[in-house]
Amino acid sequence: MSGHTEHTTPTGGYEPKIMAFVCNWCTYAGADLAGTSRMEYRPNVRIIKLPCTGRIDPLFIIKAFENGADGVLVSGCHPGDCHYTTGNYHARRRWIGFKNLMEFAGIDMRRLHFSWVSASEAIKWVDLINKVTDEIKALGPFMEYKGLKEKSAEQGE
Amino acid sequence: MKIRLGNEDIQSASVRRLERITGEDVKRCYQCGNCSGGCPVSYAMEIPPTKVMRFLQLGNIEEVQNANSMWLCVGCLQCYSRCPQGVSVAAILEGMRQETLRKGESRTEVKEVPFPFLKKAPQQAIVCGFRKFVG
Amino acid sequence: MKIPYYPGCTLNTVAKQFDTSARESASSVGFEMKELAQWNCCGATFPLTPDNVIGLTAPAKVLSNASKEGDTLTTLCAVCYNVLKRTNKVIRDNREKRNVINGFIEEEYDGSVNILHYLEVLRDKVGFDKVKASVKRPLKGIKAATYYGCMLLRPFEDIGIDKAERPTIFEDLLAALGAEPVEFANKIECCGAHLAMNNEEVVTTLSGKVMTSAVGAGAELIVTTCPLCQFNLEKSQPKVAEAGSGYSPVPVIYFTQALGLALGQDIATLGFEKNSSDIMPLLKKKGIA
Amino acid sequence: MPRIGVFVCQCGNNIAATVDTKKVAEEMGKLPGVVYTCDYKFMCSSPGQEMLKQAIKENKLDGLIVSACSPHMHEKTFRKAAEAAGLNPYQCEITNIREQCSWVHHDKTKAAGTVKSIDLTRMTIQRLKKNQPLNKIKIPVKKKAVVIGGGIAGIQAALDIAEGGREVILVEKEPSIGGNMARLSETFPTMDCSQCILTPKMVEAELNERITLYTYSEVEKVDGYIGNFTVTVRRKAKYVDEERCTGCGECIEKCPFKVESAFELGLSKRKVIYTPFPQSVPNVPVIDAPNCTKIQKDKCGACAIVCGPKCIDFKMEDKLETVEAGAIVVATGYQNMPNERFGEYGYGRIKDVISGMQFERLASSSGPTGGEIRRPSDGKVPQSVVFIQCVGSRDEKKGVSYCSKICCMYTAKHTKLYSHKVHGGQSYVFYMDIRSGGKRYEEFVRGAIEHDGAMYLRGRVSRVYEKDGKIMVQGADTLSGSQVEIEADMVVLATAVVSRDGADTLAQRLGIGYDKYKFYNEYHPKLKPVETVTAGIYLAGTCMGPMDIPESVAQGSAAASKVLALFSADEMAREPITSVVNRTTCNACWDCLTACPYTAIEREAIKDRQGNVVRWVAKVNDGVCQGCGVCVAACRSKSIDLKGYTDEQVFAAINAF
Ligand SMILES: Cc1cc2nc3c(=O)[nH]c(=O)nc-3n(C[C@H](O)[C@H](O)[C@H](O)COP(=O)(O)OP(=O)(O)OC[C@H]3O[C@@H](n4cnc5c(N)ncnc54)[C@H](O)[C@@H]3O)c2cc1C
Ligand SMILES: Cc1cc2nc3c(=O)[nH]c(=O)nc-3n(C[C@H](O)[C@H](O)[C@H](O)COP(=O)(O)OP(=O)(O)OC[C@H]3O[C@@H](n4cnc5c(N)ncnc54)[C@H](O)[C@@H]3O)c2cc1C
Ligand code: SF4
Ligand code: SF4
Ligand code: SF4
Ligand code: SF4
Ligand code: SF4
Ligand code: SF4
Ligand code: SF4
Ligand code: SF4
Repeated sequence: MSGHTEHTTPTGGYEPKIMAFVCNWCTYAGADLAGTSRMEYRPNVRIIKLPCTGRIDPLFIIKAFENGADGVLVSGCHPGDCHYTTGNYHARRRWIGFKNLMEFAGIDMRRLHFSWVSASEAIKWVDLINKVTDEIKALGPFMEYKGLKEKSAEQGE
Repeated sequence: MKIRLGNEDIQSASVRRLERITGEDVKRCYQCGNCSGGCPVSYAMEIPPTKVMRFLQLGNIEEVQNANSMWLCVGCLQCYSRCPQGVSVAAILEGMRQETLRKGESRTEVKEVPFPFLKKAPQQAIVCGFRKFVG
Repeated sequence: MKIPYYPGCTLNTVAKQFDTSARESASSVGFEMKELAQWNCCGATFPLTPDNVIGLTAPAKVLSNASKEGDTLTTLCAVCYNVLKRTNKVIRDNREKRNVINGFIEEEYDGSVNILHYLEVLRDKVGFDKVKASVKRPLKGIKAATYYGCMLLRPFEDIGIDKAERPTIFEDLLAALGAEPVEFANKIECCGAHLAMNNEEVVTTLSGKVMTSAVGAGAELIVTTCPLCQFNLEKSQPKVAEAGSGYSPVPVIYFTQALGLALGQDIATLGFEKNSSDIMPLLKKKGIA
Repeated sequence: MPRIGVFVCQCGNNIAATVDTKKVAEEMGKLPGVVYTCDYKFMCSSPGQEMLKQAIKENKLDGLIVSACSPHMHEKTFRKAAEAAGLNPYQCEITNIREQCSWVHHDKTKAAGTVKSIDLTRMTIQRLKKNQPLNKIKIPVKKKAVVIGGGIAGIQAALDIAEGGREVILVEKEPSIGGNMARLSETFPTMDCSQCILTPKMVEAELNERITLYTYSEVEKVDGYIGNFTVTVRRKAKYVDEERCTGCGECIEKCPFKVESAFELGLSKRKVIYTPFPQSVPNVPVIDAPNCTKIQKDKCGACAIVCGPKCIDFKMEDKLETVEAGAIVVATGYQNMPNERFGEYGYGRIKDVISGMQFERLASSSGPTGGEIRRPSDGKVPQSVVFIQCVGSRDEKKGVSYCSKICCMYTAKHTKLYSHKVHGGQSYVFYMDIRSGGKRYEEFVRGAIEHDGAMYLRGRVSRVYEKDGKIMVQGADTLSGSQVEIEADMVVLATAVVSRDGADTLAQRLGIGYDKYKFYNEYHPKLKPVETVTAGIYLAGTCMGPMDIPESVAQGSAAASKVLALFSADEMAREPITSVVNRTTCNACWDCLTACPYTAIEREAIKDRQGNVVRWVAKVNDGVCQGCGVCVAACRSKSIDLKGYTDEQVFAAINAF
């Protein structure tokens, strides 16, 4: 789909783009609370809401990088707090095998962040986004997948 | 007795050292008193087992070192076998004894042991006793 | 059936009667105790602090020697049993320590030997039924206190010879021999152990409690499994009696002496004269000797 | 080509201050498929909603985006409006440009907020294009409840559900309902007699026309899901016809054989044909078959001879009955830890070392001593009683690590009962901490100490042994730092409250969770204390963990209110966010089945025309699926997808990033 906003701010500096996969019950609500509390954080993150981190398919993350993300954040309920009792536990278990896949796919694990943010942890959310943004910014743009999407488009995927 | 407590007491390096030597965690003791209740020599100890654990929790290792408790412990493991928290006061006391012996101090001089005893006693008592009292 | 046997230093000397009566009895119930060709003192103390690996080398040496003679090892002294069994467990379960220990003793021992106390051999290999069937001189009418002491039982997780707080193995044996085991309060309490060396007061108190509770429960005889228990009880007995609590001494013997007696061995060979308490009046009274 | 409308809300100045809503609308208008855009001051206001409906109709929209506040605020509002305008409500999606943009990016130039709003709205639009119309799942609800366990918690739940006008089957495995409370003498903190407050409730349950008692029965199997359970109950043979029995008790009178009474915890005997206790409900005896000589050896038959109505039938057999029910309340209670584990306390060996529950029986006026405190060995009135608390509780090594919560209180109660009944007697209590956090509880304990003279010693007991006919208790008083020895006539152990034997089996049948101690797990320990992860199954009382009567009763009522809420409509509507299996590609690896936290996935056989099973596939039970999507991520062949969050939808959003 159409071009996403550029990797540069109006003033010209590099601004990373970060995709966040969050669960509906904890982290999404925590981010909402940051809003209702009028906290401020870096504008680099775009949230995709899922029912549970257990829904996250590793391919989502790879696709996010393919689509120009410089970093990806996954955040859900704290262990033991999952709305679906064990969904986040499943997610975490899956990450173990998943890490290898990411490295195999050439993704620097430093670009991938996992966290737990509960519905009341607005401050944690704000700090997290600021921290992740700064870290990804320091890493610079993610170039490995540059052009990959266009290429696959050419091949008529 | 009055105790002045500071962070350095609670985080006492010597207690941490003792924990390393003995593999015990003094925080585990919840002061139930079972060990003191069951220890056969607790009656003669200046500081009974439960209090030993408490002093260590407070970081006051000297208090215990100066008492007779570690020299009286017979190693019967009654404390350990009934401690609901699985703490071995016996190991703690042995650790403290070792520390002291390694510094070359002891409560029993070999010459103090009555000679007739050495002649008649089972070897195991002598071996064990020397290990415990002399190092 | 030949079972490798570790006597330990005490049974080689002051507790010789413990050793000889056991060997004799073994042959009467159908097994042979094969003394290890090479052995050393086990150290008589299991180091309670895990950093003391050196303390494990002596028993490890014994174990490694034993492994060359078979897959089981039996022993009589409760202390040896305790030290060997626990050391063996460390070597078996803790790879790191195993390597250190093997380095010291210059052997490659992996903890595979099965340590059995003589009581366990009787219970699990021979069977108390068979023991019972072999009895020629039942200890009929003798109320016997079975004094376990500490080392035969604790720590339960490592030793596991029987239930920690309510063991019965010893009573079961005495019952098989025709005696009447008495239940007494201090049967698993300490006798004072190595404090014999420098604290007579404590030893007299603790041993005194063991004996008064046994005799108070009706015991006419106290049976032990450990030379140190035997020593402490016998040594304390006169003092306890002197203290004027109305306690009157009873014979204290090793369980193997009781066993040999019941299996019909010549009384003269059981080494009762080496005990400092005298069992003969009791045996006469009961019509056994 | 889809026809999508985009409505950007200004939220007064809440959004408009830092997001250029007009620009967002304009930009979105450029995207293919977007046929209508606007920005408006208050989308959720009545005029706003009217405008939205109007626009749907006028522009023949088949999908719409409202870029406004968090979907947690107004998703329902706008979906309803869309539905009113004739659209499938799930064709309406929200973009959160307030909580995620305007309120958190304070840049007055509107740069960052606007860019982010555009990105987010674009992602939502692309996602919307992949949306499928969904319909709420309607589940018919059978308005009958099964309550398992007839202790006080179960009785209370049954009574409240019946009170609410619904039918209840109360399944109790013993011959009488009443549970543990029936054993108690008097109850803290008010000291009313347990029988006096319990018996009326038991009778009420029996007489209530909406409650059917299935005593001497156990749940064998549970199928179905919320609103539609099929519960199979084994009704064990009582050998007595319940309908005809008048409860005259002649049979019991005549039975020549006695065995130990389980109800009395071995303190007395009962006949082979028996009711557990005199106030049993129903008052119908049962024959304890393994001990009956007639049933075992065809001798005796005395009871049948004396029975007037001839209701004894030695040939009776267990029956399996199925009950259709919409909801299940589990209230199977607790038991006390068997103390044989504590050899050092002499339990089982020293006769006068008893458990707290046995003490209840001694103190109960309907108990084996008629309420007089007499020790079991010789019937003497004990002049000194030592109570030992925390036996098995707070003991990681030999028991359980948790606190049993009620024993501090009942021990204080025991000392009171003892001091009232035995004048001049002295009670001693060994405790580690006194836990009396309840209304009037601390005062109750202080009363035991100050009024009734109980001697509290802070410490654990190391061992209990016999000496010269006395029971010696050897422990410590940690407050004075000394070893303590007490000569007692009787010792009472406050033994741990543990889960029932077989609690795990029942949980597996029900598909509910339990912890490592086999206590059942509530859905959420604070906010859903009587729900389980399995919709339609609720919990009450001590099957969840130690608690006292007031709490058990409160939970019984809470569970009943959940059941009544469920039964308040004929159908329950559920969000259609559930998983579906693609039966052609599913290769029956069952990864989804093991991953699903709700056991919502079943094995389904695909059969050919002759009825032979050709292959197996996974099948999602819509009634049970909660829509977490764990199965979707687990399926390696991509054969299962979550409606509302399909792979296609998520990928579309990612691709629009
Ligand atoms: C010694 C002692 C004294 C106490 N004193 C007090 C007091 O003074 N005040 C106070 O508030 N609390 C007291 N309590 C606590 C009180 O007993 C409990 O809070 C209360 O009885 C719990 O009720 P319940 O219904 O949860 O469980 P229970 O009473 O255990 O009832 C559970 C019922 O379910 C049945 N059941 C079990 N499994 C199944 C199955 N699979 N199928 C069918 N039926 C089954 C059982 O037979 C039983 O009838 C005391 C507890 C003890 C141990
Ligand atoms: C420091 C502290 C920490 C705590 N931490 C925890 C914890 O970690 N976990 C936990 O489980 N519990 C905790 N609690 C306990 C918890 O706060 C309470 O259990 C819970 O909040 C009680 O909720 P409530 O609805 O009963 O009462 P409240 O929260 O007091 O609510 C009562 C409401 O009624 C309103 N109201 C009062 N009078 C009137 C009136 N006349 N008309 C109309 N409205 C009225 C009040 O304004 C209030 O909104 C804590 C308590 C404290 C003090
Ligand atoms: S028994 Fe264990 S927990 Fe209790 S006081 Fe002694 S060491 Fe502490
Ligand atoms: S091992 Fe020592 S401290 Fe422990 S009970 Fe025995 S004598 Fe007391
Ligand atoms: S829809 Fe939401 S954003 Fe718009 S006016 Fe209402 S509350 Fe504000
Ligand atoms: S005699 Fe018959 S009617 Fe009377 S209680 Fe017994 S079974 Fe019932
Ligand atoms: S038939 Fe059975 S239940 Fe009836 S009286 Fe005889 S033994 Fe009792
Ligand atoms: S309620 Fe009291 S007696 Fe019971 S376990 Fe807790 S602290 Fe111990
Ligand atoms: S979405 Fe969740 S609840 Fe539904 S079937 Fe899949 S794993 Fe089970
Ligand atoms: S994981 Fe996928 S392939 Fe395997 S059974 Fe479930 S739906 Fe079928």
